[in-house]
Amino acid sequence: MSAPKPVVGNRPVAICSFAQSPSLRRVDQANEVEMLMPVIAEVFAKANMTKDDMGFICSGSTDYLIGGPFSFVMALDAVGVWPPKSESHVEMDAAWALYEAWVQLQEGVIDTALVYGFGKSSLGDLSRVLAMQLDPYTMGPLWPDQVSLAALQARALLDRGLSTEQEFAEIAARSRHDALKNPNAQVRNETPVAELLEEAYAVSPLRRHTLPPLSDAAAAVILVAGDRAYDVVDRPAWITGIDHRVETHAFGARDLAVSTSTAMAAKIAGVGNGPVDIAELHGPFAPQEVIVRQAIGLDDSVTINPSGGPLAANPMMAAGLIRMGEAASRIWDGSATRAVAHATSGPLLQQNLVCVLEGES
Amino acid sequence: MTEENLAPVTMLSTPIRLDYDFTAGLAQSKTLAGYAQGKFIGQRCPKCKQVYVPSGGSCPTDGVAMDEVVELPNTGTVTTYCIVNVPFAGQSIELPYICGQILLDGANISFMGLLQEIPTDEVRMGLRVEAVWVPEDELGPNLSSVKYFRPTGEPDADYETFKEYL
Amino acid sequence: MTERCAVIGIGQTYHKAKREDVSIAGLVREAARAALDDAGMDWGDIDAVVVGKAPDMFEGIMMPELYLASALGAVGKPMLRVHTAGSVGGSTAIVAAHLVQSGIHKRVLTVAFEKQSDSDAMWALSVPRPFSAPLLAGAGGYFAPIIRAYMHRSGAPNDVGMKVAVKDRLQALKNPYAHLHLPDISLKMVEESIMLWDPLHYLESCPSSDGAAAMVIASEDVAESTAKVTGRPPAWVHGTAMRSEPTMFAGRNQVNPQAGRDCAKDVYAQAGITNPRQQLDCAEVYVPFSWYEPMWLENLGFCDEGDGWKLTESGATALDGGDIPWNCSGGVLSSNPIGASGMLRFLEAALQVRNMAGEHQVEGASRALGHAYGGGSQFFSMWVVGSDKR
Amino acid sequence: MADVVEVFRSPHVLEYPYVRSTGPIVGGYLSGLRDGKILGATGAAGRVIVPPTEYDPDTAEELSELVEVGPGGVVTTWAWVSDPREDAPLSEPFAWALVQPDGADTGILTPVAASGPDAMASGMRVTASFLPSAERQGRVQDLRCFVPEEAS
Repeated sequence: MSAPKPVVGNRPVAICSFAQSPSLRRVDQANEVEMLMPVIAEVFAKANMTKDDMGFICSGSTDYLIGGPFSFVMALDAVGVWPPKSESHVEMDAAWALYEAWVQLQEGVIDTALVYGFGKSSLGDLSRVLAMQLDPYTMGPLWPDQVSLAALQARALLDRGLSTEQEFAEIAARSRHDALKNPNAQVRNETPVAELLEEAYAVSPLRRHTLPPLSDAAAAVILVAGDRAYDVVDRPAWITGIDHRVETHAFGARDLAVSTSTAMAAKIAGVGNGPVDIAELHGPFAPQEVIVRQAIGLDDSVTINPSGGPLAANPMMAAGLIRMGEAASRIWDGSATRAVAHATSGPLLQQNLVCVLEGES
Repeated sequence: MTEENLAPVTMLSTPIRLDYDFTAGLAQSKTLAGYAQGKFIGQRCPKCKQVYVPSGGSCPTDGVAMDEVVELPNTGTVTTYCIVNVPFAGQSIELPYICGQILLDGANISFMGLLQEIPTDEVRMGLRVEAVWVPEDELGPNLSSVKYFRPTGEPDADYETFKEYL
Repeated sequence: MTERCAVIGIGQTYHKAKREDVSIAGLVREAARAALDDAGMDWGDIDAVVVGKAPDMFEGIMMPELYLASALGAVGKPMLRVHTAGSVGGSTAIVAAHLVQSGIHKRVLTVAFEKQSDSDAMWALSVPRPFSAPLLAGAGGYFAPIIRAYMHRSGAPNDVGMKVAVKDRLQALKNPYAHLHLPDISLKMVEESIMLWDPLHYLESCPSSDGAAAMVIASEDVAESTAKVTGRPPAWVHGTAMRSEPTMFAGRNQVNPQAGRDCAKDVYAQAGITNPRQQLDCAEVYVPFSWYEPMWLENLGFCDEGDGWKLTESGATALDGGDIPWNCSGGVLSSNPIGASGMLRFLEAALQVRNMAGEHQVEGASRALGHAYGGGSQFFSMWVVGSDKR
Repeated sequence: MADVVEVFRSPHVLEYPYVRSTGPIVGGYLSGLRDGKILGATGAAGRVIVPPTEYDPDTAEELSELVEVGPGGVVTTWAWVSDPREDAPLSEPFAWALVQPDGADTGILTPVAASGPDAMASGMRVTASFLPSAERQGRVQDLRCFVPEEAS
C-alpha cells in the first residue's frame, strides 16, 4: 500500500477519523464545551488514539455566535490540553483549521493533528450576526440579512440563464432525501419538487427550501501523516490537493453568478486530474451549490452531497469541516475513490477552500 | 441644497446591538441552582478526582464531564488578592475594594470574590473567610447571590496548605 | 522537511491612543506597505496573506480580514485569520512561517492589528456573559493577584516592577513608533501614579493603542536574492513554538506556567540554545504589566526560579549596559495594540538581528527571542531569529 | 440524567456605540452623501468603483481620485423582501438591490422602494432618493434608497 502522490505539498496526509454531533435547531442542555466534548471523545475513540497522541491541535470558531470574546478558550476544556499542547485557533470555519494543521504536517516534524469546529446559531439572530461581517462603513450600518444577500446572488444566476428555480428545488429535494440516511442531519424528508415550488418566497427569488437550516453542532477530525495513517484506518482518505482563495469583499464589484476563487482553488488542488466520484459542497443556499459545482467543474456524473449537505444541516464554523469529514467517510467505506470537499466563508462565497481526497484503488 | 461649508466627514458612529438567548449548559446549571439555594455546588472529575467550583462542564485537564456533584462549605482561604482602585464600566462597588482568590474548603480551584469587613491594609494571603449570602428572597442562579466574603477570625491558613493553588 | 525561512520585510505603524487619521484598512495598510517596501516587493509578489488580531469585539466587525482582503492585496490568494488571544501576533507570524517552512509558499505577508479606539478595550475584553461571575476586578485585576503571589514566592522587593516600568519607557524614547514617549519618566513618577490594582500602579500597566505590524516571510532562495537587491539582510528563523494550557485547573502554576516553560524549551532546542542568557543577544518579551519581566525571566529560563527580580534589579535587562537587554523597543508597556503586540515582539527581534533597530539597536545582535502570551497566561508563542542561517 | 436538571437560560445583549475614523476615501463618500451626491473612486484601468474602496478591489493599488456618479442608475440584481425585518432600512416591502449608478462600473448595495416585485426587473432604471438635507448626517443611511426612474 502506498499513498497517492499529492499534487499540493510533499507529504501525504490523510483524514483518518471524523465525528460530529447531530445538528439540531437548538442544543439547549449543553453549552459549547458540553456539545463539543462527546465529539472529541468519539473522534479519538474511533481512531483508538488520545489527546496525548496529537502533535498539534487546531480549531475554528467565532465569538459573535455566542456574543462574547474568547469562546475558543472555553472550548479548549473539551479537549483537556494538559500537559500543555501545541495548539492554535482560526476565527474561520474549521476547514481552514484543518488547512493550518495540514501545513504543519507537511514539515514532517509531527505526524498527527486534531482539528475541530463548533457553532451554535440558536443563541442569536444569525442574519444580524452575519451582517457584522460586512464593510462596517458602507454596508454594515444597513444591516442587510444573509437571506436577502443570497437572493441577490440567486437572481444574478437566474438572470444569466445559468440555473432555474426548478433546479434550486431539485437540489433541496435531493438534499433532504439523502439526509434520510444521515442520522446527524437536521432536515430529512421526502418532499416532491412540485410541492417545494409551491412554497412562498422567503426573499424572492429564494423560497424557504433553498435556505440552509439554523443549526447547532460540533465536528472533529484527526489527520495522520504518512504510513501511520494505516494504523488508524484501512483505507485512509489521502489529501492529494488542497487550496483556498479569497475574493474582494466589495461584492458589488464581483460577478455574483460565478465563483472565481473556488475555480482557482479547484484548479490548484488538481480536481481535474482525474474522475470525481462524490463531492461535498458547502454552498449553504441552494443556488450557491450550483455556482460552486460549476466553478469546480463537476459534471452530472458526480454525486453531490450524499450526506444531505448544508441544506440538511449547517452548523456555522463546522459545516465546512463536516464536508471534509463526510467526503473522507466515502473513501473509508469504499463507496468513493476520489472525492472533493469544499468549504466557504464570508458573504456571498467570498472565500473558498477545495480539497481533493483519494483512496487507493 | 448642498452644504459645501460643512467640514468633511472623518468619523462615523455605528452602534451595534445583538440580542442573544444564552444557555448555561448542564454542568454550570447545577452550580447556578446551588447559588439560588445559598449553596456552593462543585463537581468532581471522575479521572483526576479534583473538585471544581464553579464548573464549566468538563475537567479542564482531562476533557471529560464531571458527573459527581459535591456540596462545599461556606468557608475558605484567600490564596492571593488585589486591591482595586480603578473605576471601570459595569462596576458597582465603592473604591477601593479587595478582590480575593477564594479557595473553598474541599475545592481544588479558587475563584475571585469580593472581600469586605476588613480594612484594605489588613488583608493577607492565607486569610480565612466565609461567604455572606444575600437575603433568601434575593437569592438567584448566579454568583451575585454571594454578597461578599468576610474574615472568620480563625488563625490564617499555613502557606503550605494553599501554595499549590496559586 | 522544514525548509529555511527568513524575515525579509518589516513594517509597523506609528502607534497611538487614537489613529483617527485612518480607517481600519488604512491602518493595516500602513504597516503592510512598509513591510513590502522593506522587502523590495509589491502586492503581486506575495503568495499568501496571514492576518491576526485579538477578539473581533474590539472593532465590532466579525472576521474583519474579509473586509480587508483588498487592502492587503489578498484577492486571488490564500488568506488565513488567526486568533489565539494575546499571543495572536506571535502565533500569526508562526502560521506564516509554517507556510514557507512547509514548502507551500515562498513569499508570505503577515499582518496583525488592533484599532482599539473604535471601542473600549476594557469593555471588549470582558463583555459580561449571563451567569458568569460579576465583573469584580477588571482586566488588570486578573493579573494583580498573580503578581502578588510572585512577590510572595520570590521575596522580591516592592520596587522591582517600578524599575521595569521606568526602563521600558526610557527605551521607548529611542523608538519613534512607540505610543508612549515619557521623557520625564522616573521611579518617583511611577510611584506617584495612581495605584490601579494594588500592587500595580498606573504606570506599571500597558497603554491601549491603535496600531499594526507586518512582516514578509520568505524562503531561503527568495531571502538571499532579495538581500542582494535591497542590501538589507534577512532575519533567519531558527525556531518557532506554540503551547497552550487550560485557563484554570487544580494545581495550576499561574505564576510560572508550564506551557511557557515547555514552549521555551521547544524553541531553544530548535535553535540550539542551552543557555538563553548567554546565547541570546536580546529578547522582546510580552510584558504588559511591569512584574511580568521578572516572572518571564524565570519562565523563559534566563535565570533560576525566584531570581528573575535580581536580574532586573541588577540592570541586566537594560539596553544601556545590560548583558541581556529585554524590550529595547519599549515593549508592550510602551505600545499595546493588543492583536499586534505579539507580532511587534517578533518583528523587533528580527529588526535587532538585521541590525536595523536604529537608536534602540543592541550592538552586534545576532540572535534574539520574540515572545508573546495571552489569555490567562495560558497561550504562548515564541520564535528565535538570527543574523546567520541555522 | 440530563432532563432532571433545569438548564438556565438568560437574555444577553451585546451592545456598543462604535465610533470609527473613516480615512479620506470613505469619509469623502460619506461627505458626498451628506451633500446629496454619490461619489466613486477611479480604480485600475479607469474602472469607477462605488461605494469607493480605499484600495482597488483587484489590484490592491491605493485609490485617491473621487468622481461623481449617478444619481440615475441601473439595477443589476435584486431580491424582493415582502416581510421586512425590524432592522431593515425600509419598513414597507422593498427590494434589496445592487444598483450601478451612471458613470460607475460596480454596484451599490441599496434598498429600492418599489410598489411590488412586478415593478422590479434587472436592467431597470432607478434614481437615488436622499433623506432631506437637514436629516443627512454623513452616513450611508443618508442615501435612503433608490426609486424607479419613472416614479421619481
